[in-house]
Amino acid sequence: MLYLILAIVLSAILTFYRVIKGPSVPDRIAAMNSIGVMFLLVLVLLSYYFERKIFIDVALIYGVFLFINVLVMSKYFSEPEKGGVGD
Amino acid sequence: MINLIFNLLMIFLVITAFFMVFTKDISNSVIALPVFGVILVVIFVILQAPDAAMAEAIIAAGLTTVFFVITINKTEY
Amino acid sequence: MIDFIHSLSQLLVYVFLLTGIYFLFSTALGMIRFPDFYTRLHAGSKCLMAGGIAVLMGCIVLEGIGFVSLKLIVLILFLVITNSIAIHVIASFADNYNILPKTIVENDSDE
Amino acid sequence: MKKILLFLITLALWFVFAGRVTIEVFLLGTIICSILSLMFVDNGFKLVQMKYETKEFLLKIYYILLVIISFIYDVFLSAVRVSRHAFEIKPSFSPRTVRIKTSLENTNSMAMLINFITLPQGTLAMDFDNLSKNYFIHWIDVHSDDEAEIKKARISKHENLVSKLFG
Repeated sequence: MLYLILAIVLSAILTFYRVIKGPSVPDRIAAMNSIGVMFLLVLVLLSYYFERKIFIDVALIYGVFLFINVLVMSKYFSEPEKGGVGD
Repeated sequence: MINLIFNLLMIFLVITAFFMVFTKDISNSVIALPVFGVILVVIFVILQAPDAAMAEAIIAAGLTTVFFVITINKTEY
Repeated sequence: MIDFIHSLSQLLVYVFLLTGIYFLFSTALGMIRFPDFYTRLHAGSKCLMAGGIAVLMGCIVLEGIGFVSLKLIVLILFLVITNSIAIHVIASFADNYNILPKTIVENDSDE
Repeated sequence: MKKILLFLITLALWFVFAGRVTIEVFLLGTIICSILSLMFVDNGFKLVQMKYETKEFLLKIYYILLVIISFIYDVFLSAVRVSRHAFEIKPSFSPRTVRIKTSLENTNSMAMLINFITLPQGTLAMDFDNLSKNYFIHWIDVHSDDEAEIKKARISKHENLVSKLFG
């Protein structure tokens, strides 16, 4: 089980290269979404390693807030010339 | 084996924090904030503290990022 | 007979988890190597969702029948509905942000 | 009828999230779920447009299971095709953007079709024009015009399935 967690963490570190060197803002948002889902799977697998079933609730709560993050980021990061979109 | 994963996550946390401080544009710094939050959640889970992990998932990945994004949109940067 | 079923389910768990690891690693490799934004988004949506569904189904087979597997089924349904909406919102935002595809071939055939 | 159905659904979700069945969980869940079902009985069913009989309702559940199973199968089939490009020495693509006109009337089914296009079969819905009902779709792996016609027929097959579900 631990080798699987190690492989997922290594792939998340490789994906973080796209956050550092992304040419534009939507590249970075897509890479952030991928890293979030990968660590959500790590939380589910850690629940089976420690044999405590309460850790799945942490994964559920994190999934809700990752969705809210992506929606708010792609709504409010507009072009700099357009100015504020408003609320 | 669990110590190796723990040390790897610690190094990843330091890399994320340095990227957030030393980047040029301010929106890149805000995008890297949820990644910082989720690594901290996994570290809390490995240290056997699920209630602190839930609070961290709500605060760092949910509330703070939304406040920063709306504040950047309202002001001229 | 009961030993055979147990070993078969154990084999199924290994197949699901290794498939999930293959798709997640190809996601990370495709994020780095692909040349364009929209092709990068293909790698970030489809391989990621296939890897996630495979890992969670492996956990369901490992668990058996109980409340925890019901919670994981709810997590699969939530992830499928949520992530497709998120990818479509990112693509629409990039279209407003004036990012053009690299080789654009307009094929206007409306019927 | 609607109140009892909504109450049972929320109570089942409450038991799944609680994780165990005892008498305290049942009493607290009854109070909370009755308040929720009284609050959302008007707004919740306006989204789904619930106007069917019970026999048609069981048929709808069968169609929903069919849609989910074909969805998951299509995601795996497409992910193999994309991940084969990631391990090549020099990745080569031939993407193109295509405009497709839809014939669906209902708003919910159009939003459902967008989510259904985005994940499987190598497509990615970029934008949606609300007046003329056109989708802008970004495709990967299309080499000639004949192949484009075959894939366009596959989209219309999914469109029939969605229109059968929502009417």
